[in-house]
Amino acid sequence: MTPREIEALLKERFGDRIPESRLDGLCSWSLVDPAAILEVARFVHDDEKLKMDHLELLGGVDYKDRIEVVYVVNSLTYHHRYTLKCRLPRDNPRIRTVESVWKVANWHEREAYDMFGIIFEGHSDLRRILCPDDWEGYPLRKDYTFPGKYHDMPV
Amino acid sequence: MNLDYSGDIMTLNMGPQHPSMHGVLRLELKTDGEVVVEAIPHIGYLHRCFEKHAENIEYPGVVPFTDRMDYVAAMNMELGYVLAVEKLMGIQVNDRVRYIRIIMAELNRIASHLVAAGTYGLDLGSWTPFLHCFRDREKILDFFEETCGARLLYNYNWIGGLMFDLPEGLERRIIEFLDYFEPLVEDLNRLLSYNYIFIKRTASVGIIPPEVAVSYGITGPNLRGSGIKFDVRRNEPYLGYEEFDFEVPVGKGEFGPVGSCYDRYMVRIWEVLQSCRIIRQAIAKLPPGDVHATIPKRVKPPVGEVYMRTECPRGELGYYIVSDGTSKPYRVKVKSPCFTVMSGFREYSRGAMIADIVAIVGSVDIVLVELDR
Amino acid sequence: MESIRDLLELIPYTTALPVWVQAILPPAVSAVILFLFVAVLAMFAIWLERKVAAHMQDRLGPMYVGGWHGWAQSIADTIKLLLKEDIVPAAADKALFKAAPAIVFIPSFAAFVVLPFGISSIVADLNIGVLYLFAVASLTVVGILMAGWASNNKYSLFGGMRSAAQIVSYEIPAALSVMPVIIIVGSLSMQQIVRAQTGGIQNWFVFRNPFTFLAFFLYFICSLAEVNRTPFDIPEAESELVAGYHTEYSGMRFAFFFLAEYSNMFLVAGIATTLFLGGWSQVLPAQWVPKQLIPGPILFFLKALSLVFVQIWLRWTLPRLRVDQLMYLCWKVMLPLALVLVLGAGLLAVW
Amino acid sequence: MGVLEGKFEDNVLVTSLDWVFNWARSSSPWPLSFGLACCAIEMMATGASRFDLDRFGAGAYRATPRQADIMIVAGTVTLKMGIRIRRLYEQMADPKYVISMGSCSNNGGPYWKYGYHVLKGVDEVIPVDVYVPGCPPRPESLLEGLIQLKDKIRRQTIARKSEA
Amino acid sequence: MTRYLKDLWYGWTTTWHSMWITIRHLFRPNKGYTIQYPTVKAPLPERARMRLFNRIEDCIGCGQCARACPTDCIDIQTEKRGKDEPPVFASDGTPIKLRTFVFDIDMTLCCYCALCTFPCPTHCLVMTKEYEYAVYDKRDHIYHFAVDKPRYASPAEKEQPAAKA
Repeated sequence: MTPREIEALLKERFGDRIPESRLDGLCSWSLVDPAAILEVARFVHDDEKLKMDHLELLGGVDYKDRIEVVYVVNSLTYHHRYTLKCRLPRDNPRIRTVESVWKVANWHEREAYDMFGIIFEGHSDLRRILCPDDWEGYPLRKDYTFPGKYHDMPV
Repeated sequence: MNLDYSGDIMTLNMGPQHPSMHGVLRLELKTDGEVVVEAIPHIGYLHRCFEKHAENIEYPGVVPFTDRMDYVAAMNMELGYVLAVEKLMGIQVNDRVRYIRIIMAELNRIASHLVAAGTYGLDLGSWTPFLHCFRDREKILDFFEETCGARLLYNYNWIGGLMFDLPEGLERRIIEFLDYFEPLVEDLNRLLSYNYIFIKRTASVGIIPPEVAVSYGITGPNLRGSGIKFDVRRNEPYLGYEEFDFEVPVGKGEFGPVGSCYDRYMVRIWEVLQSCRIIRQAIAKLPPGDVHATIPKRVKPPVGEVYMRTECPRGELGYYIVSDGTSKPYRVKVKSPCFTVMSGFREYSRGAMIADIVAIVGSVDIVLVELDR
Repeated sequence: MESIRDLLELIPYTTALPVWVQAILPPAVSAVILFLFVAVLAMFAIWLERKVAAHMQDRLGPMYVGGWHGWAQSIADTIKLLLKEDIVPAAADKALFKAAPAIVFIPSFAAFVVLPFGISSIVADLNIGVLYLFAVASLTVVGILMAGWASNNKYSLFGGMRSAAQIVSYEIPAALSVMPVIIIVGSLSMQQIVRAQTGGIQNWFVFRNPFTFLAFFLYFICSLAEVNRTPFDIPEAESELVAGYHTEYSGMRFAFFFLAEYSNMFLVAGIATTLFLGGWSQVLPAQWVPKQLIPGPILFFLKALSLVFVQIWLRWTLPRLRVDQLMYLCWKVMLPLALVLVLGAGLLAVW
Repeated sequence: MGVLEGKFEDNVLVTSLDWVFNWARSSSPWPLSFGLACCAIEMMATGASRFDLDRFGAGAYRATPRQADIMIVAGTVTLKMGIRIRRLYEQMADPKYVISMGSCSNNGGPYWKYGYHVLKGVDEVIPVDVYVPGCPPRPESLLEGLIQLKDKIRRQTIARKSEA
Repeated sequence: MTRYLKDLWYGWTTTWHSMWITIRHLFRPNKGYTIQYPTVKAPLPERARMRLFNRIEDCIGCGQCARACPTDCIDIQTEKRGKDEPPVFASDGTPIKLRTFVFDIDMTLCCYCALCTFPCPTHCLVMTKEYEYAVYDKRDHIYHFAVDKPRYASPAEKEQPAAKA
């Protein structure tokens, strides 16, 4: 399926919970209402015409006024790819986990939590993954300041 | 295997410094005697903040950092990034650049698979294949060194072109090397792959069923080892891979269920031979041209975002780049194949023995820096 | 020992020494000679292993230490290990930890006592030589288990347990595979066994009958397992258990383990030589060459070293087995085969 | 370094003992098989056929720190790993030496500026004897570093340092 | 039972196959696989990228290398040459208008990517083939290429003549 058809299918199914879409050759994406992400994820995973069983990438982007969570999904059956995005407030980013849809989301969400502080509600094991457990701050946020010392090792 | 244990569970920490953890992976093993009830991977011991660096460095300067992510297959790593930025900027490179990139990427794939096969032998206690693999890998590294001057981290693929053209007569020597190398794969097979102890150690161990592989987003040789025929080079061709005649090997399950360590290992060995085929075709078709023709003076992509995926030796490598119109990327997010593979480790290692854990970690062929970035 | 006693008598004034000194001197001297011999042999085996391994891997191996092809490499290694700090972990069981290397090394050293190097070069020709060998050699496992337990390290513990299981299991087929030879000779004395094989290659037990022929291979494989060599080196499997039972050992104590491993290698090769390859007896058939041209001890070393070489060759070729496969091999392949061999050899002897 | 250092007057015996000790130590530096990042591949290549670390007697990679003499810190040291490296170093038996291989472990390398999680030089946590340059160093560079380390070992003495 | 015997047979034969390969390697001469490094040195290819070197007499102090460097390992400080000073030219004729009094390269930070050598207008910054420079002190890896002294030792001194004038 082309991105246009996927977008049409999503629009038809979820209506105004897909507020914005951009279709170009580089990376076609649709904005998804954060509250509906689990539903949309399940839909794109299960739908016979989409069958996007492969979560390629899940990551955050800090846009200074908001944080976006990006889901790149891919179908191993039909070889099409699409991007879903959710916009979250910067001060308390919370979103439902999609761990139950794609198991790989477990670690991806932990990484997003580690780097951006996005809280994935319902996640089974939301801990830091790359940084040590006692690390402070969320390193990939744009306003992150480097800590001076960690366990008496200078940074 | 029966997983109802009544005995005491012992926690065994494997790593970060452990000879078979391919760097600094740490596995927390809950063992009942020799049987591992649960293996929990802990990562982050090599988190080098690639994504933070990429946000602070100009586009061409990111290339050396992408090299350092998967140092065994640096050509492939930088290729993905460079293609992503080119896609964002709308640069069309000429045919010579494309073909040289393919030659280099496939040579690097051979080198990387040789390291994978060699270290896998090492994990299973067989030293000699490792050194034989490294012996032939050196010859490939010689080609890289002649071409771009570095042995391991090349910075050869530039945005819009290449650092240098191929040196005089390298094509001929690559063909000579392939003539020498292809029979040696059979030697390696007889030394390691067809050895009965090796088969016993790997077949029917660490089975990743296809549905688990898909659910955990496993890609590359590990996915193909589970019997799913998916290769980005074939299914979403970039760089004109559709012009080449090659096969996508999948695990056949010769000595046990499909998706075992043996299948994953053998997929790599077969891929080496397919890479040889691609290189031969690319060298036969190599057109003349200027490799610097399309290098932009200033790399300043328009506002936008791009997702580009390529087939790296370890699996599918994706770059998600957000540009805000300045000369530095706003955000670079890497889809790392090793990360997804390890995320499912807990599932497919359950019930294995300690020796099998080593075999499984070796068979998924992870590179820790790419895992942690 | 007799020859040593004779030698000592050549030295003047030994008769003037007190009687108890006279009594203790020959065994002490032979012990010292044997110790030096074992140490030098082990060092040579280490050097040989490194060189052979290197050449199999298209490398060169030690090249510089001592000049010619790094012949002094093992000496340097040993001196360095002796000079290194000796760490006893705080959480270790100190007494056991310190005793373990000695308990590993002493049996392998003591077993050399009954190895017949030549017609008269044997320290003690016991009439139960083979039994003594198996009894003493199996003591090693106690030391390894002690080392594994006392280190208070999980890897060491795993190594010790694996080693215990492995050695105890492989003792049985190893001992059984010796039986065909003993049935034929009718004696447990090592010298008797060698004498039964004199007169050239056709008299060696390997080529005597099909049962002993197979028994040789069986014994060789089992002996590999007993000395923890690849493909049976799971107790110290480097890629799994870091260094197995000697993970926590450093310096001199580690050197003892190291020496014990290599002297054990030579020991089992020596046993196989004695039992199956005719010990010090000549290679060429007696009808052609009636007199033994090469001295017995040299022949013995050549034969034993060629078996050591095969051990090294195997080590640098094969991957390692898993624990359950190891046990499978022992109980389901080796043991039935050994029983069949004993039965066959017995029937053949009766018939 | 060892327990014997600084306990003896300088005389002929000590000098010849020095020679033996230093010869033994410099002739068999067993490295700890401890790879971190990119440089570990070059370290493996150094041990492989083309360059063959074993020629210097340094080919016996020991997996356990207790038996190793030199630690080749090959790759980027992160903060999470720095603590472990310090512990590994403490577990090694004296005399022990450290070769810092490559830019990353020398000084943080390319990751020194924005690497919030990278230790800027392994000498922050353990003492380093030789710094091998390169990113990653060629195997020859590592061999040259090893030769430099051997020179350093040969200059050691067990004699008491003169008071002046 | 047949499977058991087949397994045994397969295990036995493949072991011999593997052993045949290793023994062949043992008795094959080491034909050029190993380069005995300190006595024999393999020639480096023309494009080898090792230690950086700057011919300071050709350097015009433009700072393009420092801008291109992804790791900021090049530290350049320059000042305008005085009007009264005699003009200096690089070997390719480019006038040197700036006096470079600090040109430090910290090789412990360098990532050997060679991105700095391409923009250099006078091609004075090159990557040499020198790779043997292991040191005992890492400060020895900082290379100071500048030979000129700044006109004024300190900023305060620089202020002074301006105030006088």
